[in-house]
Amino acid sequence: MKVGIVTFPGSNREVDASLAAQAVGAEVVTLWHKDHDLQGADVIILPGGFSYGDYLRAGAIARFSPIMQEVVEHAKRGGPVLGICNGFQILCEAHLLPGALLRNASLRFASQWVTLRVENADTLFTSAYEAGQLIRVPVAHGDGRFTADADTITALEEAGQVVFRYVDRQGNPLPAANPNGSLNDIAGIVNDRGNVLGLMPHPEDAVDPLLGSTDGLGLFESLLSRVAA
Amino acid sequence: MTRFRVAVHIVPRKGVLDPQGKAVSDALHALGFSAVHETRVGRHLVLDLDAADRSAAESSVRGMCDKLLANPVTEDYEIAGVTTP
Amino acid sequence: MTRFRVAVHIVPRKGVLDPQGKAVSDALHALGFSAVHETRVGRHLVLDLDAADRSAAESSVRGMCDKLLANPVTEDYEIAGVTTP
Amino acid sequence: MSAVPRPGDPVITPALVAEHGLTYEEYEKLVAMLGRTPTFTELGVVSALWSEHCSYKHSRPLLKTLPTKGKHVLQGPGENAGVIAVGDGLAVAFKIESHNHPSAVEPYQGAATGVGGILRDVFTMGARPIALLNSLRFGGLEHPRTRWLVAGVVKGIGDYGNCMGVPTVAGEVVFDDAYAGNPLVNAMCVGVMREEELMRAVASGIGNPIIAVGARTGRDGIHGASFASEDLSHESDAKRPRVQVGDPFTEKLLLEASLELIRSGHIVAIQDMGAAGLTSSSAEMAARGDVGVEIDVTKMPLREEGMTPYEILLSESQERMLVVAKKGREEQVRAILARWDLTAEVIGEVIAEPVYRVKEGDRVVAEFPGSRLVTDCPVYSPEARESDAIRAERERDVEAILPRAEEADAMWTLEQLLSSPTIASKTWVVRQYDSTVRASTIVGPGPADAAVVMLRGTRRALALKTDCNGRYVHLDPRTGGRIAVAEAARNVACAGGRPMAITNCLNFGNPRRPEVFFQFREAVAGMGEACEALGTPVTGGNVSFYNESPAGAVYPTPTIGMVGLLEDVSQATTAVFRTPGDAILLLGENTDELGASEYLRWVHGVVGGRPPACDVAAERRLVDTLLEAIADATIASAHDCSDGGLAVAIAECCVMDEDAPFGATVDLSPWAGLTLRALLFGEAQGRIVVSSPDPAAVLGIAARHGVPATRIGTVGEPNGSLVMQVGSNRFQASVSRLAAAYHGAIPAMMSRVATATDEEEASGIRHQASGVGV
Ligand SMILES: Nc1ncnc2c1ncn2[C@@H]1O[C@H](COP(=O)(O)OP(=O)(O)O)[C@@H](O)[C@H]1O
Ligand SMILES: [Mg+2]
Repeated sequence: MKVGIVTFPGSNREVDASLAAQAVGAEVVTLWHKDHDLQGADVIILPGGFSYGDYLRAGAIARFSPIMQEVVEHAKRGGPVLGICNGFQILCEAHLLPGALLRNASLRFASQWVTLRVENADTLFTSAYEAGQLIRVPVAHGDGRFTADADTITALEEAGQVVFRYVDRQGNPLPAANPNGSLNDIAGIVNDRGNVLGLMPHPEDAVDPLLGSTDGLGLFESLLSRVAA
Repeated sequence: MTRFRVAVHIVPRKGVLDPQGKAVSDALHALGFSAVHETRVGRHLVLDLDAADRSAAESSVRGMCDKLLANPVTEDYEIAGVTTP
Repeated sequence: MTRFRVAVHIVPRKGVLDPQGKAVSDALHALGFSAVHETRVGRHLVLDLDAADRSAAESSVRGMCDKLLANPVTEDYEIAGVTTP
Repeated sequence: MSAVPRPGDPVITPALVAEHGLTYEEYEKLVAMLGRTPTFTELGVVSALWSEHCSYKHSRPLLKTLPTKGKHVLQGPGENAGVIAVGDGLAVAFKIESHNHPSAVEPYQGAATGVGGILRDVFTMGARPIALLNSLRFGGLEHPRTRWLVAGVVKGIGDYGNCMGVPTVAGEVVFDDAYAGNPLVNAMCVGVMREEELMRAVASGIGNPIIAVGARTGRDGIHGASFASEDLSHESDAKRPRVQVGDPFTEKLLLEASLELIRSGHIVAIQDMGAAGLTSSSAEMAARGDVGVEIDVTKMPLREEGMTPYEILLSESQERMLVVAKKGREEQVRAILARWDLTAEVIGEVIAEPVYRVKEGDRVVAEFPGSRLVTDCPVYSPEARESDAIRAERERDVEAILPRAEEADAMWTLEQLLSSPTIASKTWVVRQYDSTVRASTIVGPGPADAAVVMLRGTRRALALKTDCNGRYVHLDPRTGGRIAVAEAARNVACAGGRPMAITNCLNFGNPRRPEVFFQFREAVAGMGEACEALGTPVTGGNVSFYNESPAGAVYPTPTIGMVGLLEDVSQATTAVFRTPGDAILLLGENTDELGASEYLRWVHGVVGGRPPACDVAAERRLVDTLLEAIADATIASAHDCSDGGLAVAIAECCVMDEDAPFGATVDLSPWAGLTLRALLFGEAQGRIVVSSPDPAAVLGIAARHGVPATRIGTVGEPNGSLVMQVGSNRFQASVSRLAAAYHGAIPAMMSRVATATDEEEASGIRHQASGVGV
């Protein structure tokens, strides 16, 4: 599996993403935002960071970068695209995923460990997990409050497109377990076709016991097992 | 071509939670401004640009809002004024 | 007492670096809106409050700006309008 | 050539000279150096370079007494940052700096640009920043204005570091009314490079171009350097437009571009345009290289119209660098910057003639003889005399302060202390800092005494912490200086790191006041003694004088930034109990010292008594013992006793990890002969609480080092109780009650409204309002 990690000038978790992909044995190539070439990558990762400073709206400017034209094409062909944190924000701005990510309800940046419940283990990105499994991963974002109109939320829930949900350590959705006030405690969603996933938490920072958790590995293993090429 | 100054308001859509507005109201109440009923917080952009005339300036800025400046999922915008600086 | 709606613009002071405005200008240029000369980004607040009359509403909001809403080091504010909603 | 006044320049009058912060003698010195009256531009340049902030004129002689050598020291004081070798060919650059005055006026931007500046100091050495720390001092949280400062400073630090993708991993926050009128905001950055990538800011090579890189120059922060060298007073208000605004995105581009430039071999030197901007960066690089420079200000990329040479030279616009490139490589330099959407303008060159010359087109607007501009700077050794009032505070008989009735239950007192904002959990703060980015944070801010950050590609890791107890330094500066270093070393060792070197940020009042200079002299001496004993040389730092408000000087606060090394990441250790049944041991000895404690301050409102003694040789043995025990025996947790003493340290081991609180049973009867409150809440130095499944091994190692060690108890059940037995006294509390006090205190205070103006105007400074983060 060849993973292409898009690097915008303000990306800052591209190293984390590439270490995680390498940890499961994937080949990694870095894709510069000014280029138009995906270098034959099977999977595209849009990593965390502040793509172009994100002063206007997180991800708003990144979606117009040259490489994004290629990423959109890749997604339309059914190619896997994973957007983490800022990557999720960019995917929403680029309309590859519905909804938007707004300022955290607390109005403060949220850097903390959270528990996620895997709501759908039948996706390209989650097959190594079991449905209902609880995983520990960090979040680190100021704009993570997932919002969409009521119809969209209902549709996402009914189609099983809500992939990860913030829960407490016992697995219960609780306001106190939700770091940003996202609707329905949504932490990550997949598109209707199942090939584009966006999530706010950082599974790529939970791939080594030294970092406090290896629960994030499953996501990369899932991709590897399905995309092995 | 003339230089125009276009002011735009970008505000959270009705029904979208506005924690900033709520924080401002709460703080104002705590400071004793109890007459305040509700507060909404949005962005105020002022763009200086060259255009053939007022309406060209305005429609050009509408294009920018549609494309970049506002997110239609959560925000509404309105052109608040066009002046010649 | 009447309910008034007061709009306030809070904008970066002249001469103070406005990274947000710069980012927007740069992005607009990259998108081909090359006629844009400069952009400044500020905040747009809309407050609903009860006051005896327009001028009381306005002066009350000025007090809020001085005390809480605007940062005098880096920002200027202006009352953009007082209406009855 | 000689500089001539520009049309429109103000006439040089004694009033204008005074406004520039120069004394009559300093002005005479300047005239003698030039052999004529300076131009307005020259006056501006000298006022900046001879300001305290740039020149260290009151501190240099004493700083020279500090130990700075060690075989692992690659770069000591004098550069943008210090550098030490950490093995495997890797080097670590690190430095701490203050941004106190800007943060007092505009907390968000002041703190943010403080982080920006310290990052630039580190990456201009060639190192990639891997960690940020911050050391903060505020007044009491019950003041709305303190909450406004806290909210702004914390958000400013967070937003800048988070955007840069550098994790903020450790620090400290202290609340005491001594800082009400003048908060302290010290930021530290740590970076890593290969030894051969080390870059120094030394201009060389006649004819080499001098290039301005990064953001355009505006009128921001003109006179920031001399501003930082004045007391905060009513007049500070009028100086507000000087505050700079940070742009972390541009800084991120600058970081990547600078590292690429340094590795490219196209440049010979690079320096941040920080305090006093273009003036100090160009003059310092020239002086270090003993060469001349010539600059044309009309070449400088500007953001605003009509800027004068004076303004261009003194602007403190952020996110700018000055580069000396190799002649003929201008295009390559431009190409690297263009990749990062940054511009580069050649604004001057290195010249053979030993002068510092600034031109505006063809006109010379400032010209000084060579490096004398830097080297002729005046040096002062002011009078030092201890304040009688402070001596009286120290000599106060604190035993005579009677316990309050509620103190009959020591758990009541413990709960009070756990909810003192200085001791309470700082989760509200550190959640705003991205601490996990870069996937290298083994131990972040939270339930540990120091952060641990891995050195990728090796088995090694760094342990990092800042520390200082200003109350101790206030009451006894020599002892306080020692303790600041000893505590930082203990904290680093508790995380498993061998203390290697320090950087320091010396926050003091006005050095021309004898009682302040006395504190400075003594604290520096104490710091030096501890550094000698602990084998941790000083590789750099920063002096911030004039931390005063109309209410008086802050506590003298020499913040220590300590870097420690773990040979093996697996030795990373945290502070909290992990396993029921583990033995709890105390390394070090309990004493009867109650003076200067947080207990006296928080429970009795008394700042007084003698700070605990600090035996630096014993501290060294303690550190050695702990590190050997961590390496050879099984240490489950280690936490030193600091604010709040032994009872607080034990309680923290129980409750610091909000997700996994444990009970504990301890028996302190061997010390039943001591005053109970001194035993429980006194702050005797040199003590560490450890837990271990193998107490015999730990006791054996301690015995070999001659360090007192005692088994004092056993770790209890999850969510159990803390039970403390002292002779016939038995105290008990559920950990949920203690945890609520510890974790609830700061969030409860910070949920109250924050404004820039306190109703009571206690500090006497008129500060106006600001936003609530909207
Ligand atoms: N301003 C801050 N920034 C980052 N981390 C902080 C800050 N303040 C405290 N911390 C972290 O909180 C924990 C407790 O700090 P502190 O109370 O200073 O410990 P100690 O008493 O051992 O010196 C440590 O992990 C420390 O690094
Ligand atoms: Mg400690």
